[in-house]
Amino acid sequence: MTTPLLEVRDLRKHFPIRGGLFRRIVGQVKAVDGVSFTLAPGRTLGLVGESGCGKSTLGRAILQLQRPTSGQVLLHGEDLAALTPPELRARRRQMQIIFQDPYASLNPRRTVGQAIREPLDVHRIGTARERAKRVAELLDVVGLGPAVQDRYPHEFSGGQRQRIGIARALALNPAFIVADEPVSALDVSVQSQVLNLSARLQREHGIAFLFVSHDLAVIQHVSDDIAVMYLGRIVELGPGGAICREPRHPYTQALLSAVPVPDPQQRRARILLPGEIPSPARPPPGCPFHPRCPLAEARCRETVPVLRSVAEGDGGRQVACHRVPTRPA
Amino acid sequence: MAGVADEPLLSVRDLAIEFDTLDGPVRAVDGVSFDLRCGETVGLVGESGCGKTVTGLSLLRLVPEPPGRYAGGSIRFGGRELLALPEAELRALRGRDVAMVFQEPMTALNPVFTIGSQLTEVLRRHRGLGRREARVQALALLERVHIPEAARRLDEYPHQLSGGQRQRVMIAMALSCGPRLLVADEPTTALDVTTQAEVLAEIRRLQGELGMAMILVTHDLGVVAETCARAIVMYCGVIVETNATAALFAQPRHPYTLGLLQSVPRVRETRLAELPVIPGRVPDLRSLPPGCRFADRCPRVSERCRAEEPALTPIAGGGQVACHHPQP
Amino acid sequence: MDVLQFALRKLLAGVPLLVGVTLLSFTLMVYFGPDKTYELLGKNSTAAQIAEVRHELGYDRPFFVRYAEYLRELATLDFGHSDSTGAKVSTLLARSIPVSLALELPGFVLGNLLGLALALTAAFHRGRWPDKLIMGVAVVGMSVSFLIVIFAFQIWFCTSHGLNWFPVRGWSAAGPLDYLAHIAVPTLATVFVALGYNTRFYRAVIVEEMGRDHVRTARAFGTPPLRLLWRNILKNCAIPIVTRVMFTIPSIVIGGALLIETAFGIPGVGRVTYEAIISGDQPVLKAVVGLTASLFVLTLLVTDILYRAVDPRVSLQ
Amino acid sequence: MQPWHRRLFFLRSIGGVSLACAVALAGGCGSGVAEGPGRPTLPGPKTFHHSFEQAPASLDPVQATNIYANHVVVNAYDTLFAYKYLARPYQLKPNLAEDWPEISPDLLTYRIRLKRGVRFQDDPCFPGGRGRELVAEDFVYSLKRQFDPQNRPQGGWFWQGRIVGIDAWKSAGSDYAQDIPGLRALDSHTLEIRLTRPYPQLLDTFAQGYSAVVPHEAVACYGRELGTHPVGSGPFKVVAYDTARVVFERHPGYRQEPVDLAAEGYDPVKQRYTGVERIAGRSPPFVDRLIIDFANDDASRWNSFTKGDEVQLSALPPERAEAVLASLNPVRLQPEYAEKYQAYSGPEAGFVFEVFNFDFPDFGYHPDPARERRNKALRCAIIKAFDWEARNASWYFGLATVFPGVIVPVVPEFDPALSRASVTRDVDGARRLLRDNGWTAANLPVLVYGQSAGVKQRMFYEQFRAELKQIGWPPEKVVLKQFATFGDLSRAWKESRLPIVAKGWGLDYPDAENTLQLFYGPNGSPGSNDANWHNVEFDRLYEQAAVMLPSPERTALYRRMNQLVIDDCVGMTGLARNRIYLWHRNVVAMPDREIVGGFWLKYVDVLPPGQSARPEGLGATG
Amino acid sequence: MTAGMARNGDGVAVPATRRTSLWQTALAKFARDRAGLVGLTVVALYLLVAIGVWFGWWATEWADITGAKWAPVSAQHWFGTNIIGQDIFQRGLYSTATAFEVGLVVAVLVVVLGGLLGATSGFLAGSWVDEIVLWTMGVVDAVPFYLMVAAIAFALADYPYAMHVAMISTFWTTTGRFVRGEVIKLRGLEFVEAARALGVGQAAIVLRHVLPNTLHILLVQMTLCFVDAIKAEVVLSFLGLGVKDGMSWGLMISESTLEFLAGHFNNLVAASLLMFGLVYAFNMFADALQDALDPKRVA
Repeated sequence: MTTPLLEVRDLRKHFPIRGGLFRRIVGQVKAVDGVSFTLAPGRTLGLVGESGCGKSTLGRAILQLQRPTSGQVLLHGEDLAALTPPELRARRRQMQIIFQDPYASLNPRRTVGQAIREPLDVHRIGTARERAKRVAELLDVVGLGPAVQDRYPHEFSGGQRQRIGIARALALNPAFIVADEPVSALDVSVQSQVLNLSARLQREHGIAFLFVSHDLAVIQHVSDDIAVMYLGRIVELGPGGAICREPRHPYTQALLSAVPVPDPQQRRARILLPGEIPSPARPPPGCPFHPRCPLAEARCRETVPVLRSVAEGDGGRQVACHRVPTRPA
Repeated sequence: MAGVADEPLLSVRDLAIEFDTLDGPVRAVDGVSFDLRCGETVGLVGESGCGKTVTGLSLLRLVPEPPGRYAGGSIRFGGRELLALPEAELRALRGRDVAMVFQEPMTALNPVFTIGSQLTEVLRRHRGLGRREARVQALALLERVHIPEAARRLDEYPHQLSGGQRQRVMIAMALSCGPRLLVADEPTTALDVTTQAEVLAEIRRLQGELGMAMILVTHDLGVVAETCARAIVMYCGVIVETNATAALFAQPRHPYTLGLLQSVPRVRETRLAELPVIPGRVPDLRSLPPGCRFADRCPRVSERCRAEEPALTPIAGGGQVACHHPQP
Repeated sequence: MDVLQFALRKLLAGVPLLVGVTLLSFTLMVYFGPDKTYELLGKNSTAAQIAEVRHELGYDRPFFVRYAEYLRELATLDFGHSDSTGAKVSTLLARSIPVSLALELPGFVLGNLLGLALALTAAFHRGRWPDKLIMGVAVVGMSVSFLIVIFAFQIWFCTSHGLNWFPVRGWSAAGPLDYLAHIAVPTLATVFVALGYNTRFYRAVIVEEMGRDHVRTARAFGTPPLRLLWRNILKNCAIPIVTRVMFTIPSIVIGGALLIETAFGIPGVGRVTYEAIISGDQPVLKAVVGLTASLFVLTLLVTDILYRAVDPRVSLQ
Repeated sequence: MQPWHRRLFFLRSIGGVSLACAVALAGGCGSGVAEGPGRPTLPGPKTFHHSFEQAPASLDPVQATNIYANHVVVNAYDTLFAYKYLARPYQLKPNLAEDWPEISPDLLTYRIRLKRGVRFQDDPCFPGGRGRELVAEDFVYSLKRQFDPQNRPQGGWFWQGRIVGIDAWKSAGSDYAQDIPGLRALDSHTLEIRLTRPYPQLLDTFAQGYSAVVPHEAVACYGRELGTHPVGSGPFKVVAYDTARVVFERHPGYRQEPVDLAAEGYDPVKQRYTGVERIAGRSPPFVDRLIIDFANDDASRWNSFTKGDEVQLSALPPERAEAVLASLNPVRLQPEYAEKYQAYSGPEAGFVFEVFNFDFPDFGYHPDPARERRNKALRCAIIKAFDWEARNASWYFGLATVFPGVIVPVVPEFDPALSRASVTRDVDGARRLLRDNGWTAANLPVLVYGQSAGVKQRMFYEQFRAELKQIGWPPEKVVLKQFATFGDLSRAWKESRLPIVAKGWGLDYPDAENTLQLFYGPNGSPGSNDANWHNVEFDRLYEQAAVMLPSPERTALYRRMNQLVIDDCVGMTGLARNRIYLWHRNVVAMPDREIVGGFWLKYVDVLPPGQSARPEGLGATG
Repeated sequence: MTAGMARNGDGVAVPATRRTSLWQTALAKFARDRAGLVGLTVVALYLLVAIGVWFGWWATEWADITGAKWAPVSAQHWFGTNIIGQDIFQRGLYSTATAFEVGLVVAVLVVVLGGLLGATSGFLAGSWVDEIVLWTMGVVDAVPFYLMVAAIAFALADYPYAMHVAMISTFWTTTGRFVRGEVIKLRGLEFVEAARALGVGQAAIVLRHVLPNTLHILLVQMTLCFVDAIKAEVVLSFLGLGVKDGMSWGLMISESTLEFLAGHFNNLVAASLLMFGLVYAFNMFADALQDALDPKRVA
């Protein structure tokens, strides 16, 4: 593998819980609890998990929109978590984010053109004329056409707004984009349009994506690699195809089996998980998945399994499960 | 069971529902007709704004009036015309004969009353049970929908339950009076995938056990494929295609159905470079094109499509399609 | 235990508020407030007498000494004697607070109940003529100055220029009829003005609640309208309603209704306070302001606890 | 001084205080009066119900600063002397004093003997709850209280510097154990007072509420609350008091002193219609209960008076004068009112006036004599512009008396023949004066018109501004400055910060000296000379007259002083209001509120409803 | 596929109808509200009256004694005269200008103060700055309104704008709380996060992204505040704490209390009607504005 564009090392983001007479900190919500991975230029890492698993927090912590509690985020080998705010602002040219809610992610009082030009203005890129040209170009690229730049977001549909969001993220030619559930709020027909657009842009511009979604099918469609998160931790990480073909972690298996398939012919056996996802404020001891795991045994309740490589040499698949056999030495 | 043996349990004919907006009335549902037999499960699918939820609500006459208005058609349930039924009789019917499960279990339950209170309320009203009896029944219901520690849950408030449990409570409430028809409006959309699978399994099981008919309103083709025997596809307030699920998914006849099916990403063996898409966007209900509503986005469009609105016509294989040029 | 701890925490949080209110009111009303000296002087005074009176009143002491004294008085609830009459401040308040309460409660209760009833009518006929009529009248109520209403009603109901039915002024609670006669017009004026605001407020709250999903759910299960109203609308609107009602309490109990009391010559606490301001009766002022602030903090606390009672989602944390 | 100016307009206009019982009193209102033994059984206690426009601040005699306080104080307490019930002009008579004092020839030593057997009202502050006998030492103690700053006394200026040793006593720390050489009880019933210089008004001051006799037990018992809980030896005992009303009951132990109408100055011609002959030979008080409502609002008092008969006596609000009066002089009621009420009109013992503050060089004293002359012209022009008659018409409905100078109509020294030029409007004359002295719209100074915050006061200003505009004074150069509280206004006066002082003055005693002292130089701010006028001749005449007993010579001096004030254009002066009292026909009374105020209440009697006190044979009106 | 509107096969048709900013949408909505338009017209008429007063076109003799005491309604005195013979109609007109002065000054300053403090505390919610602003609001709200106003008016006795200061310092908390709430909501919205992700500085975020989105609240608050100020002025002037110089409806009403007993109500009626007209019209206008600007209803 080449030098990674992005390397995340043991990243943690904890939110304090206050309580008692003097509102002291009585606990921590461990939204992200020791996550490590790398991302190569131009590749897409799909981050999948159910609500509350910390996947969105992870995306924001990587971008330093929420300062991580501990751990490192190395972009081009530079630790973002250690930067001062002005330094960080300068680095933001290289990393961007696309949001989930197409209605909330654009300022309703600013035109589309202003929204897309804003990053250029902030980072003082080009002359006014060049900026205008770039805005037109970007609108063209996302399929809206330059004519719309004087319009306001409320005149656009959800899919169109998501395109505007993409154009804004692309304005600075970032090397890395976090896409936080970018299509979850869209209808199927629009979703596919937006997915195709982002795939095309990624190919054309060689952007690395961290694609966050709860929808395994979408993740599988867009990702080179997939990371499955559960309760703030990555439980399985590896090439997308391999994970979907042959999930190793019991949670991944359950997740995969739960995805409804629009094909009445294909009836699969469901793995139904007992119980509910525990609160991240009170994670169970040992393996966070053990209360619902069909394979759980004594050690699962005591020791937290680490993410480690497993057998078969399938492109560096890693699983955090005691029950998955280790690759032979 | 009331009604002639042959008569369907539910029969919707030319249903039209309008909403008043600042730009004048908008027809959210325009000439929808379908039947439902006892014990049958039908999926009502379509993208947002296609009128599926309004259709679902209209089956209990729950469309808010104003701004909504029933502009025409009929809804016959068990031999009675719902659109002409006095409010008092409707109330007796709601929850007892026709029950509904909503999309957002968090907001659909009254946050200031306990689960038990809300459940017994329905039981006492429709089944005339006493306080104690109702509580026993409520407990049984919760156990039936597999809520762990049901006795404790009875005294808890909705916000103390997880999303999946809340939806189970909703289902328990809906089933409490043994309705003949269950309208489930996106019952699993707000849930996580693993929970969705469980809840769907629960619904399927109970529906089979109780033998009630069910209309499942959803945007998720996968959910329909796994749950329903028959599917109705809506687009822009009209039904474009209806057929047995197996047939519909195996051989969609309407170009919209086909496009929809193709554009859903699925977990495949190999990644596709690009998803097939339906180009363009859903037209604005306030300025519908003449002719077929799908014409602007349709690869098979012809002059006729732009001039003449296709009617829902039977096709070989049992279904119906509203298209001048159906897929072979 | 939970509630107790919560109450303690809230009380603790009220301390800075209390300090703030007392400091602000002390600075404004007492330190920079009206000066009693010149009312206590004889007709033909000398500079020495002025200094003498100021010393007697304690005006010559430093700011913080006086403020500390104030806090001590507040803590012991002993505000001493009025600078004007020499009456005990506690006696003065014990006499006037019940009057204000007896005067204002009927109007307050009636104004809210009627407002709620009208709001419900309007909300249930939303967009149709009863709604339009009620809301139109509500705006009229909101647009008329309280002062004008008081005078108009007074002239109309209480003088020979109008119906001359009720006593024009004064206060008596000697018997139920007497009491009713004295509160009739003030109550009418209060209700008239409050109705506009109350109706609009309640209608907004109710309409918002009526649009919620659980109301639809209840309808889907055949809940009859009255039960719907009670179980799904009113109970769920309780928070804004409780807030509105609770926060009026300190102003009735301590603030009194200055205008009503002045216009109808009713010896309530509003007038006592205002007279204390204009005559510079600082002991009374200090008591009123301090008690109001304390009551406000208490109200905050009780309201928070009530929130919990009316809405289980509100956590005591 | 008269408190008209201190009625903040909101109090005045809307601030009616309760007419009926406050809640706290509710229980005591209709019951609980024990009827004395041997009294004829009546349906209920005989009650006289009176209304009043303002509540007294405090009932402590040392703070009995106005007629409102005095109305209560002189009925709850006793004074050594008092004014005769019916004599007009006012005349003193001994009250607690057994007789007139023995006065030394040099007019410096007074020996006063007190009546024996006078008892304080029963009160828990006394041992056993029973009032003890009033003794001379009580008077000494009471007067000492005026010199003890802790009591916040307001009447000390009457005696300060005049009674030997009294100031020293105060500066030594007001120790009641110490004696004052000039104020001693020679025995239990004899007082000796020694003066530093003759003080002809001394006995008048002993008729004031300020000098009312307070038992030290009450002070010890009630402390500051004495202000709400009087314990005296007067004809009535206060049983309830708040800002809305005071309720008295008869003091059963009040000394028996049959009324001698002649001694009280009865004038059968003018006063027979009141029916006061009915009280001749009987011992006051005649009613069991006395209620005074404090209702700031005219309308409310008038309504209560006319509606039922809960209030039996009230002053006629000027606004109703047109509707109620058939003629003003003499006072005659319209027939429908005459059937029900009796009326009496009397002049105010005091006046309202506006003076320039000579501390302001803009129109007062100036280092440049030429400018000072021009300033005088300015003042005179303003006086000419001022329209007293308009004010009388607007605000007093023509019921007031406009008079020149500062000697008010009610005192014997008043000169009805004095030229009215100084109170007659002369716009042309004013313009001429300004023009002749080089005053133009451009160089006229800005006039700041200070007033308390009241709508009436504000309208005075508007009227004044409009009048000045007519003599060419630019309206923007007449500025209103309203003071939020009377205290603030008073402070501005006392600190000499206001160029024009508009105020009222109520006479303390019927002697022109009481208003002339308002212009005595040494009384400058913070004293009562708000004009800060210093006229050498005036001051000399004042000092000369101050030690003289009433005499034609003194009157002449007074009138010369008066002329000096007029001639120097010191201010716009003056106007004295007339009060018109109305009372129900079954009430026997000759009401008055002037001078001390309230001394007439003990003579009031009430006949059963339906009866008329008016003697047969008199016309319906009168 | 609509001609010329698509590109690349995933091109998107953009609606041809063209409405621009939310403001224009709101304006279009407002223009359809008949009650609101009537209200606005009446307010404009009043404003014209006020402008005429400011420029000295009419009501110039409001302070002069132009007639007899309590002259009846006549061609010369449309509303009669008052107790000292001033023309009530002219005084009523003149008071219109006062009402606008008070209303505008108070409304603008309240919105500025409330907006700034509310936005600051909202944006810094949870910080000590927020705590201090919240504390201040709590303190101000804990003192009953009239008591507070009276206290300020007394403390600033010599200051001609004591009433304005009093109103501003008590009214701002409502706006402040509204803005704070809205800002907290906005702060959590993704476009603000997007701006941060783009590297936009704090100040620019507040100025460009947060404040403009509270403008509709500020505008509505301003109209409500205007009405409140006019109504409060009447009461305060009546209590003697209000307008110091000039004439106002409140002063006219307090003047009228001197006349009730004599049975003259011209001052009361004139001031009441004039004031009611303006306040009612303004309320209708404010209602329509609120509806037009309600983001929930902008669709």
